[in-house]
Amino acid sequence: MEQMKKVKAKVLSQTKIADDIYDMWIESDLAASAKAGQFICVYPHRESTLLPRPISICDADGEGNRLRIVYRVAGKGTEELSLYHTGRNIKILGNLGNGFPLSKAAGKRVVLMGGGIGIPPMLQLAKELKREGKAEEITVISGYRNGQLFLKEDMEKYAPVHAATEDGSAGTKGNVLDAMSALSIRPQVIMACGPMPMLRAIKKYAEAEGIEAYISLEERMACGVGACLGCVCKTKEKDEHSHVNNARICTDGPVFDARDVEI
Amino acid sequence: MEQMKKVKAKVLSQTKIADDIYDMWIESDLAASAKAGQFICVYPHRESTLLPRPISICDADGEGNRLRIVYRVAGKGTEELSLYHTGRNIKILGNLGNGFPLSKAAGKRVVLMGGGIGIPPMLQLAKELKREGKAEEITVISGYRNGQLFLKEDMEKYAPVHAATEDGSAGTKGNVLDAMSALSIRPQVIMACGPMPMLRAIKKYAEAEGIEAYISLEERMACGVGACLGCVCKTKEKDEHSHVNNARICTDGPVFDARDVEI
Amino acid sequence: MKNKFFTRKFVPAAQSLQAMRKVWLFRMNTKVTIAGVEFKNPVMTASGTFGSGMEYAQFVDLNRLGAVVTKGVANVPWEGNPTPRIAETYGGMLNAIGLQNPGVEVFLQRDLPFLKKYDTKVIVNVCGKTVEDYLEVVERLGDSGVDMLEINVSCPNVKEGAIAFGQKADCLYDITSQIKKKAKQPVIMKLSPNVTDITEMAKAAEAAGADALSMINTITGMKIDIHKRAFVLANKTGGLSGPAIKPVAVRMVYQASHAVKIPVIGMGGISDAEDAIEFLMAGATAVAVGAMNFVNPYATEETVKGIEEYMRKYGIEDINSLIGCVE
Amino acid sequence: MKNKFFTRKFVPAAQSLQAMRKVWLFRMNTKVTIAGVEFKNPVMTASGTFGSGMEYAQFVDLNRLGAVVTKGVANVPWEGNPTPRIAETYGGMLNAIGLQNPGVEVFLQRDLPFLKKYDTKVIVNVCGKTVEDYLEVVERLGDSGVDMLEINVSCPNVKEGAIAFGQKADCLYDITSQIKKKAKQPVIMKLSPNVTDITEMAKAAEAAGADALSMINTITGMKIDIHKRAFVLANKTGGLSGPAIKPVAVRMVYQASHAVKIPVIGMGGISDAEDAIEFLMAGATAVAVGAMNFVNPYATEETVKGIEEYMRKYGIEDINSLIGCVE
Ligand SMILES: Cc1cc2nc3c(=O)[nH]c(=O)nc-3n(C[C@H](O)[C@H](O)[C@H](O)COP(=O)(O)OP(=O)(O)OC[C@H]3O[C@@H](n4cnc5c(N)ncnc54)[C@H](O)[C@@H]3O)c2cc1C
Ligand SMILES: Cc1cc2nc3c(=O)[nH]c(=O)nc-3n(C[C@H](O)[C@H](O)[C@H](O)COP(=O)(O)OP(=O)(O)OC[C@H]3O[C@@H](n4cnc5c(N)ncnc54)[C@H](O)[C@@H]3O)c2cc1C
Ligand SMILES: Cc1cc2nc3c(=O)[nH]c(=O)nc-3n(C[C@H](O)[C@H](O)[C@H](O)COP(=O)(O)O)c2cc1C
Ligand SMILES: Cc1cc2nc3c(=O)[nH]c(=O)nc-3n(C[C@H](O)[C@H](O)[C@H](O)COP(=O)(O)O)c2cc1C
Ligand code: FES
Ligand code: FES
Repeated sequence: MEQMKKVKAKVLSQTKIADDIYDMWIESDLAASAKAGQFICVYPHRESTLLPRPISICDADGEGNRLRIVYRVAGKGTEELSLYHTGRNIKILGNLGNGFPLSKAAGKRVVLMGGGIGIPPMLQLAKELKREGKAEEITVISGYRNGQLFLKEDMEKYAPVHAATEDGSAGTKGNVLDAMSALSIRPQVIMACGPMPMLRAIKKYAEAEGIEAYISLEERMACGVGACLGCVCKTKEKDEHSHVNNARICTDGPVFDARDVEI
Repeated sequence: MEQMKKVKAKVLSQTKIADDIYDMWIESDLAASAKAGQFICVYPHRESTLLPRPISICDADGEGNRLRIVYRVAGKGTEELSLYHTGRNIKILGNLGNGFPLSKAAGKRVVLMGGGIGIPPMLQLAKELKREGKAEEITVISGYRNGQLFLKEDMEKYAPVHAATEDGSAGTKGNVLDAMSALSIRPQVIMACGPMPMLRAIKKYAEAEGIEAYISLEERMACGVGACLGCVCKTKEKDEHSHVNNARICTDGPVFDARDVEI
Repeated sequence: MKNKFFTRKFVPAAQSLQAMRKVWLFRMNTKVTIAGVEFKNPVMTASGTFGSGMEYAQFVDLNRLGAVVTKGVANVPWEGNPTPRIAETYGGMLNAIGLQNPGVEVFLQRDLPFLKKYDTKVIVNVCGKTVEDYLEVVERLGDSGVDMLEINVSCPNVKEGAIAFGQKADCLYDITSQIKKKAKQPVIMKLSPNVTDITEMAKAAEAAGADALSMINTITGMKIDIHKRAFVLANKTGGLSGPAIKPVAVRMVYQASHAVKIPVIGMGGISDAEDAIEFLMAGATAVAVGAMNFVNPYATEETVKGIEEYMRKYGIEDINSLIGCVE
Repeated sequence: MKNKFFTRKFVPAAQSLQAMRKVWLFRMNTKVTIAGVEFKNPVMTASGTFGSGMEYAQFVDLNRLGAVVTKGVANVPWEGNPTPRIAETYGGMLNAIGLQNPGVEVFLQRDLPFLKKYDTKVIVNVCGKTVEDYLEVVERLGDSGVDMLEINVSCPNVKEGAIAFGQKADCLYDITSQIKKKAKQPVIMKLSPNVTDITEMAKAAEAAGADALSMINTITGMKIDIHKRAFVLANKTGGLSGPAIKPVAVRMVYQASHAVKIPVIGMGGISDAEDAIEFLMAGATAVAVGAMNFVNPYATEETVKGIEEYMRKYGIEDINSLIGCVE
């Protein structure tokens, strides 16, 4: 396993790209080894909020030492983050977690599904799958609340992107699965990140269709490195590390084979 | 009593004027009513340090809406303060406390004694006494650790200033009382601010000589407005407000007639 | 002054405009009742953090508060502890005031008339070293126009023993029933968090006839200055308060309010309306703002306003529907 | 690796230059001894916050630590509580892990061999639901090469009763003496802060033969999400830890270490060397860094270094002279 580290990093830019959604580029040499589906932890400066905030890697430019995160302002920590200006030093821990298993896409029609703030990791994933060039076909389906289709253009550099919107203001009205059936897309592999109800529906769909699905889970974290056992998810079989039916999302995940977890 | 208020203010400038000692000008309309010996409370922004920090008014430019404080970095709060740059918004509460009784100087030879970080209020006091023009003679004696004679020049605009230094590197070697006797100055009234041993010595001297002394006391504060009873000093007689032998430094002081307090 | 939203009588014609309706015509009740005493809203001041009310009257409109709870009042003036009495800790503070107070006579002559000028309830926090001390104050306040009594059996900063009343269920039962016999006003017993089982204490107070409970008083703590190699407080230990203790306070309010039928007044680290609502949801019928007054002198009034905003935002018509709503 | 300053043998000629002398030639002892076990320095990891040591070995050199204290180990694997298990509070955090652990067999086969590669002491935190559970683990660890046992009778997050052992003096006495009968290693009893009188518990453990005490475990707390109207933790309550609780922990360490003769290991909100030294001065013989590992993965090693710097700065030759020096 590659060495994790807590490093000083620098904010290169910060842009608001939709309601409450911010796009930040960070200077850090973690970019060189960052993989789609991995995440970093950002440590707030406010002293009342001590715990690191896990945020997925949205884009990594290894040569330029640049990492990108896209996040929604959800509370105090992300609010603080949204106020950082260019040049601000921040502390981050990375690269954390396993990332998506690119090899599973080889020779397959793969659909990437991102829902809401689960969309960002799909950009890096599309980029890596495209770069690998082993998937037979890559399609992205992104679920948005409304017509603010953040990151859609970025992802289109690597694969066709279909949008689903809750309010029907763009793409298919409904969720990502609605869009998939409306578009009659029948993937052999799904890779997804998004809210729990979406992931549950994908797991159910994949099981019904007998296809593979790799889903990225979220849970409240304290350490981010596998030490506190705060971030577990239920597993179908006994987990190899914990010897109970719990896996740590931060180190054993965040990406799991949908069949292996009980969500 | 004039209304106190917690107000947003702005840092106009910040200069380091001696080892660990900073000189800050603040934009605030509190300047118009600020009196020598009064203080403001500065609220730290760091969320681990909640309590306001009491700092004496060193200089007040009522027309320019400018207040000046001079402080020593003593811990987390003052360290934070020392990092503020020009333009920074801060929250302050003022003007607090009673201030020095200028009227007591009328027709008298008055000596102002400042020791270390008790020097700053002497500047505003010298200025006000000079402006009133009622004192027969005003002399300042400032006690420093070493030859870094901060605020000496500023005070010389209003009165002759003699320095005492602990290491003998400037003025009289010794403390403010050593300097006074070396210079054969015999005041009728002393007004003083400084460390407790200095104030104790002044109280003793004044009592022995049968002269008046007004001393500004310090104590750890929580509210700054007389509500918490954290900041009391022992009084000789029962205090009118507390009905015990305790007066609140923040509201009944910080300046007391030396005869009235047990220090 | 009554709660301005609740008493709004006239309903203008703009009723159909949803937004305006939401903001302007929304009728809300912020009144809560404890032991027959009605408070215009559930926001009080925590004893000892608001002086006699006078000190903060220059910052907040006392008329806007549910009640002003006074600093502890004893039968005779108390000197309190030596200084330093205050220490700062991470997200909180320690105090060891030692219940300095001018005694009940001064309270009646000076502080009460001041408070009675305002349209808010007055709750007197009563302290003592012996049961007799408490009873003397309680009797003296009998015909005073004070609305309620809060009995502080939990101050950790007084050596003479008051805390034992708050840490042993049988002592608490005993003092509560004796006070109830003499008291003309409803009695709130203020419980100490420095106990193994808060429900045991809550039940003892209830069984002895207490009309309400308030909690938490401060948690005993200590700070050492490692450079001076000395305790920061002259008293060595002090009571911890402020945001740091809020989770402990919420837990105890939850536990106690589910263990007894009498109302609970919650406090401990409340800074704003969000915190206050958290206590209400945990089961508190009213709340008090303490140490955060020192950090923000406007905290009490802002909490009142913030609760109203929350109610408007979520369309909550009666604040009583929030009390204990999370189970 | 031994403490580099203590073992420095050669004294260069520059001795006369005061500054260099102070920095380079200063011989300091950071060793402390608890129940006959010598620790190279007093800095340990708090149980449950450092995984099995492996997770943080990539950040800190375990050889630099006085001891690694493991997550609670039971006789069989435990599932722990449902999620969410973590909530953030002002200057602290709540956890309700519920002692998930893979059981003593996995510990012996996987985690212990890893830890034994390092030159540090290994203390195993033992948990159980019944006295028999505890005894099973204690016996199983008998010949394992583990240096000490820390008995967790104070976890507030397990419903089945373990906490009762830590909240009732007679239960604590009983379990301690039973464990002492079976244990081959010295026994540390880890006390709960959720008690009325920590000295009563400390004395009960001492009387039953405990070799040392550690404190504090987490303080029971609760957090409610007022927008979702729900508890943040699935378990409703959780244990509060972090800087917020430090004053309470320092006070209890002071009280307990002055009430008993056996050594006390102090913890609760330690972030750095200053905090660690505060606990030593209050009476702790060693200290542990807990939740702050999550905030700064380098916290343990930085604490070791910071203590050395403090000792150099003040010319303290033996760390033992700091222990309990503030009275
Ligand atoms: C592996 C992983 C990847 C993530 N990637 C992204 C991303 O790319 N973009 C994005 O916007 N968000 C992402 N999240 C969610 C993000 O971590 C939370 O929104 C964020 O921590 C909220 O912090 P806050 O201080 O703003 O909110 P607060 O509510 O103030 O946070 C309080 C505490 O709860 C935790 N918390 C709150 N919500 C969540 C949550 N949904 N998941 C985990 N912890 C939470 C916080 O970390 C903090 O400890 C990710 C979460 C995980 C676990
Ligand atoms: C009326 C008054 C006027 C003052 N005027 C000045 C001044 O003009 N210039 C100046 O440099 N200092 C002045 N001081 C002292 C100044 O308030 C403290 O040095 C400062 O509060 C230290 O805060 P800190 O966070 O840096 O230190 P910390 O040690 O981190 O503070 C911790 C807590 O202790 C309190 N505290 C620490 N030292 C003192 C102290 N000596 N007096 C009161 N409270 C203390 C702090 O306010 C804070 O609540 C004055 C104090 C008082 C009471
Ligand atoms: C400076 C100070 C003085 C206090 N004095 C009293 C008192 O006289 N009587 C009492 O019952 N509680 C007293 N308390 C406790 C508070 O009323 C309150 O219960 C406690 O501080 C917790 O609330 P908080 O965290 O909001 O401050 C005092 C607290 C502080 C900080
Ligand atoms: C996530 C987490 C898990 C913990 N697990 C255990 C445990 O298994 N056994 C135990 O005795 N204490 C456990 N504790 C308590 C800590 O060891 C420590 O006593 C407490 O957190 C106070 O120290 P701190 O404030 O430095 O964290 C745990 C604490 C945390 C935060
Ligand atoms: S966050 Fe600590 S184990 Fe995953
Ligand atoms: S600081 Fe509160 S009374 Fe003076």
